[in-house]
Amino acid sequence: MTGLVAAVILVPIVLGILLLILRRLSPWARNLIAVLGSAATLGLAIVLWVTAGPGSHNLWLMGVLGAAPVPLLMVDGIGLLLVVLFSFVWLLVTIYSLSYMKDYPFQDDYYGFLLVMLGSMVGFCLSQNLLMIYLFWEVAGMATWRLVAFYRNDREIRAATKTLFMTFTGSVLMLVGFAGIFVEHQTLNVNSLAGSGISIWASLLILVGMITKSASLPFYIWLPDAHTAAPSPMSALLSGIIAKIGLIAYLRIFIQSQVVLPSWWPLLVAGLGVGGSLLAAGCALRVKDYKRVLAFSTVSQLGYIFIGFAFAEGFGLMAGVIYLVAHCLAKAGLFMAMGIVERTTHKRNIDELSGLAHSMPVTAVSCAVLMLSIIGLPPLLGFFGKFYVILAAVKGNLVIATGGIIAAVMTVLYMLRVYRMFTGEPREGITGRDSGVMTTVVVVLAAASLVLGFLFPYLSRFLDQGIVAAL
Amino acid sequence: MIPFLVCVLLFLFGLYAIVVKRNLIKMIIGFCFMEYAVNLFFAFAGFKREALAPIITDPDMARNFVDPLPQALVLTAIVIGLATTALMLALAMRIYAKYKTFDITEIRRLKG
Amino acid sequence: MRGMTSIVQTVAGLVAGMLFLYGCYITLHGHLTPGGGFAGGVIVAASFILMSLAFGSVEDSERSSYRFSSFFESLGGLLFLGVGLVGYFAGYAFLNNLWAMVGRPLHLVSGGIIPLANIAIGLKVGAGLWAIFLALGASQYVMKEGP
Amino acid sequence: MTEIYVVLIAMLAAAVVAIEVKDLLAAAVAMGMVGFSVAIAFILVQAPDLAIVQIVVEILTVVFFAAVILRTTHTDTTVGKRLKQELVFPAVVYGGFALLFMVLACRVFSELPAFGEPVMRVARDYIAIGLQQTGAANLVAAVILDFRAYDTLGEVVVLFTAVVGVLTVVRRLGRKADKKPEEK
Amino acid sequence: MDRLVPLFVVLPLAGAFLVPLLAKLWRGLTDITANLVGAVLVGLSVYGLVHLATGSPAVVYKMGGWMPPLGITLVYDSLSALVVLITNLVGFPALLFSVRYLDKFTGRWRYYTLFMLLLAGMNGVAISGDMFNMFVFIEIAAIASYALVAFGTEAEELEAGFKYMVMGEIGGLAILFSIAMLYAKTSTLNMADMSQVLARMGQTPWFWLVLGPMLVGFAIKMAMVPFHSWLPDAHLSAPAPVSAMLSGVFIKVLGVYAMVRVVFNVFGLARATAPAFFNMLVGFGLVSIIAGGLLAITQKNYKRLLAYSTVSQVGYILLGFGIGNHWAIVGALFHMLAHAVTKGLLFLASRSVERQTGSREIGTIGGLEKSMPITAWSYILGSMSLAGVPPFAGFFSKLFIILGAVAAKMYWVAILAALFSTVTLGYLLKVINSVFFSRKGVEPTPAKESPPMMLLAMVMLVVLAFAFGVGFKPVLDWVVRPAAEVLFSGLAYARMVLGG
Repeated sequence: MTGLVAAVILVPIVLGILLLILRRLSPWARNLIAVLGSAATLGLAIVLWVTAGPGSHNLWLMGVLGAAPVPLLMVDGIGLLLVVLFSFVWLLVTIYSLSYMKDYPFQDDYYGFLLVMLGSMVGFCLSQNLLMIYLFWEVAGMATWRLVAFYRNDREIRAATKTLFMTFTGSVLMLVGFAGIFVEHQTLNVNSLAGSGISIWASLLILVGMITKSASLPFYIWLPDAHTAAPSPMSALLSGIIAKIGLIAYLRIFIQSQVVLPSWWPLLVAGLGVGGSLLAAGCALRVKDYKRVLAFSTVSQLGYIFIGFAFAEGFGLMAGVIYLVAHCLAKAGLFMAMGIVERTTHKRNIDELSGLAHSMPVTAVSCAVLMLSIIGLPPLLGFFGKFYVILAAVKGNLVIATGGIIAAVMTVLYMLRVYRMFTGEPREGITGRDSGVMTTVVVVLAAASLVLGFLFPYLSRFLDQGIVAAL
Repeated sequence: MIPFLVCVLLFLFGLYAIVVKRNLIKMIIGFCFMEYAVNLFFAFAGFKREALAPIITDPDMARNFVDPLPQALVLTAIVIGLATTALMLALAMRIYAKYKTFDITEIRRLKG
Repeated sequence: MRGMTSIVQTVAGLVAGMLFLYGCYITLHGHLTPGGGFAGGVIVAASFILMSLAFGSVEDSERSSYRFSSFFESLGGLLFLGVGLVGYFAGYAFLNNLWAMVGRPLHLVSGGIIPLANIAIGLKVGAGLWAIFLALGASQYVMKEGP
Repeated sequence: MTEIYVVLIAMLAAAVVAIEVKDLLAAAVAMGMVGFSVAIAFILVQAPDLAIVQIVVEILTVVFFAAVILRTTHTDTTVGKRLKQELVFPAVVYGGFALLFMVLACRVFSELPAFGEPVMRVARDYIAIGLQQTGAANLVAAVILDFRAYDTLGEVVVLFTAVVGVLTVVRRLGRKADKKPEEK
Repeated sequence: MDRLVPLFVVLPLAGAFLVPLLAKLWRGLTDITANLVGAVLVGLSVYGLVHLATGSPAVVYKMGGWMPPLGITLVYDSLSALVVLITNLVGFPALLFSVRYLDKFTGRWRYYTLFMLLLAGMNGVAISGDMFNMFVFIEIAAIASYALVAFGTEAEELEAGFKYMVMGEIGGLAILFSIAMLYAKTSTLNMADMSQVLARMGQTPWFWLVLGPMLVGFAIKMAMVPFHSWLPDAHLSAPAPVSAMLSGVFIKVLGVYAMVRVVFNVFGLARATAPAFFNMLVGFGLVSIIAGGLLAITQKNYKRLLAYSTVSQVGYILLGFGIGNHWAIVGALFHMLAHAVTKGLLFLASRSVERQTGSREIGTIGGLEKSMPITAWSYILGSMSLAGVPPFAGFFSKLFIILGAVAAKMYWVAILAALFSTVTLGYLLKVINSVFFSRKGVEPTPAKESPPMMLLAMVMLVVLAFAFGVGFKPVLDWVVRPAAEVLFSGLAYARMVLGG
């Protein structure tokens, strides 16, 4: 079991570093390693799921900071779900990249960092120790930095620097908070905090770290730039997975640990969430670049998940997790679909595009499904997430619930705005094209959103078990 | 106590030459003064009234000597002073060769 | 460097020889009387400096004396280290005074490694200061084309 | 001990001259005077070893100074200029610092053993066992070459360092003639 | 080990004396001798660490066989072992780097001689148990470094050397003056003996006034902020391996190590007994962090930037010692180690860039990641370590210092320290972006990768920075904690030395 966990983390990281060191591999070998690496991670994750099942298993790896060994990694239901989900999306993105990134230089860097980032995400999802959380958090952040700046033009470098700078600032502040926890409780294991309080300043610093990474209200400004600068598959990962890091950390540190939080805490977090949600939705209604619209949409939806997590008692937690899954699938798919559009039309302005459904019908249809999932139309997975989040918010605070509903309406508006480029009359000289592999990937993600929506009862039961077992 | 204070005075003279004077050679002279001051201070610290230099000329003589340890230290310190002075002079000479002046204010980087 | 008048040269020749001997004396009697390797070495260097000031020098002689000085300098250093290491390899501490009891106190042969160390220091200091003087003062060779 | 005060006053006077005189060679000579005063003071405090070394070192230092000055320039162009704006600040800082330093030094010295009455904790042992244990009649030599021979090794090394340093600094050309920064 | 301690000084000295002689035989022999000495020193310091880590007591080596107050003792305890390790661990790669780096300079044997003397001086300071002896070795290292800074003998290098020498010598004389006063009062020079005498005297005003000049001297050597002006010029002018040594090791051994040894073990100060003093250290540390960081951000020249960054990082070390509780001191010591390795690496890499492109200004070169990937990635990984990104060594030192600050309830200090690690990342990113990635305004500068020997040196340091991070647990338990223990035990040092 320990070996399996180590393998699922280390296989992609080692393969990624191998790719980074052995530059000048033949493209064929490089692509093979990249795909095999993601596939192996997915395979190992599934094996881990099958052997471990939901429930928690402590893994005692090397001891840190103290004489007695401290559990560093833990396999539990949520962790397993996220690992499988992420490595699944990752595999799809990698396959998508094979054809999307074909013509660019520095592909060794790209795939290498992709694998390193996958490994650190997997490790992050399984971490129960503040030190490990921080470690994987930063490694993922560094890989993000290089991938956002992948094109190495001035604009991309600036966006990447901004991203790194903001998230790093947040994370070092979080580190101070971690130090506070360690000094107060002499432990870095989140599970041994249960029932005790963290001092307010430490919790606030940790929250700052989370909302910089998960791009909520005061610190979201890096995210739109990063998404527009990054290659589309990277945007998909960034939005679908990397931006969730802060949320997962919130889940671990504030919810799973069962620390005692002050009474105003849910209101603060939910307030930030709903504020970010509304503001970003407003921005999304104004901008012209469709990748930027989607980026703002990401900020908005992350706010939703924060609302869910803020009112974690009852079903808010589950709602948040479900919405996290839904958003991961849908937003990754949407960004990749937009990547196809960008690739074939070379335009990024919504107003310059219309009628693409004629030339790229499959993409258009799957795009519609994905958007509807985010908008929250039953029976897609997104509906359940959004519905339960708002339900939880209604139980928590009516103002916030109202804000959430308004944000949901705005989501409909800006999604339709983006979708206009598929409808209407085709324009002169602008034609899109479905392209085999890439479109297939998008279709798979759309299908996953749909199928998981239908399978929602099973999913919720699994999550219930997983979460209950973990808590 | 007054001899000690004279040492401090010499030390301050040297510091004056370094901080306020703008001529490289004068600065080096200032360093020499500071070294002398510290050496003198050491030697004074080991001085004992009515005592002899610590050299045994007769195995049975009464051993009323001044402290030999500071003298040993000062010997070392003198040599270190000579060494630094020589290196500084060499540097100053080379700087002169480049700028044709010993005036700090005319040399770019030494102004600060 | 130009030489000086023949009066100076004659006197300097006499004095330098005596200076050299005096330097050796001071070095060798360092453990008995005031002075020692350092003072002796400086005096020896002074005798060389005197000669060089009086007679001037040409590039060839500077070159040879430069090499000579740097050789003796390293040699002196190694000798001192060697004196220290003798004690070390004989199984005692580094710089152990092995032969402290050899000879009679208050005579030339006494003091164990002290006279040996004095000689090493004398070599080292004489050669080193002479090299510094060459570098600062003469240096046709050391510093081609003067400023 | 009046003679020591005379010497010290002469020393201070020579120091003022050395710092303020315009001719650099004169300054070097005045510095030599300071050095010789120090040597005399060493003799007066019963330190003949130091006096000898101080004298020879002083001669050598002056020779070095003279060598450098003769190769460069005699005149200190900075003397006699009006105090420039930018020099006011260091002068003021120095003045304040010097005052503070003197006051603090007085304070410190009042707690030190008085002049002429050293504590001599370790030195007592040196004097007692020096001759028997090291065989050297000159206790200073015994200290520098036996008890504290390691210091002397350091001293020799400092000199060696300085010599190599001087030889390093006076190299005419530090870098080889500029080829391409490529490898052969 | 008991008999090997003097070799830390004797070996490099022998190397220094031999190199001029060997240079007359064959040029290559100097390279081989110097590197051999460097390698043996690394082996020796690792062996010494293992020796101490396996439970052997600290080694007290009596030079010449004399008992402590009479003769000079060498004390090789855990703290010294750490410092010696730092010195040699950076020294060896720097020597390796020098082999090809010196192709452009004349005077190869002089360089190696001075470098050996630098190593000898720093090792000597680290293992010395005697005040005056420490001063002598400080001077050896300092004089060697003055000459090395002026090694290129261009006008600006000479100026920088002179300026550095003026500052450094003032510091040295201040230290000597302090030692003289201490001797006059205590009549002993052995640190252990002196600390016992001082402990009997108590903390009178005299105590602080004597400590004052010494602290100023050490502050100059470590380039603490009011006294930092020599450092950027000196680092800029020195040859790269020497910059690496100066920045990575020199200021730590001669400044920080000497200071903490004197403050903790000789004067017996601790946070509990002298809070004002330690708060002052915290203050100076913060000022250094802030001023150094802000100055670094404004620099255009990437070596100068690194030099100011050193000022800032030394501030972290000071801060750690100033906070003075367990984690903070562990963090400060760990940072000495981590910063030595990474800053050495950064200087080597940046000089490798300069050597291959001929420019030291940000903005005139760009896109080098493609042409010199190993140099580029060494630099990037080094930057990550310096900024405190896990799993590199720099992260753990930052973490421990923050832990210490939080444990001491100095929350603002912790937050400032954390925020200025972003500033660190900021100025390093500035270099990375423009030199290695950006192609704005400049075509990718044509450059070849450096020769393999230089790359080897850099990769070695990268591996070290990584290893100290991943294996921080053993490093912490076997190297850093015992060293911190030495500082905490304060005056027990004296009992250990005199009793042994």
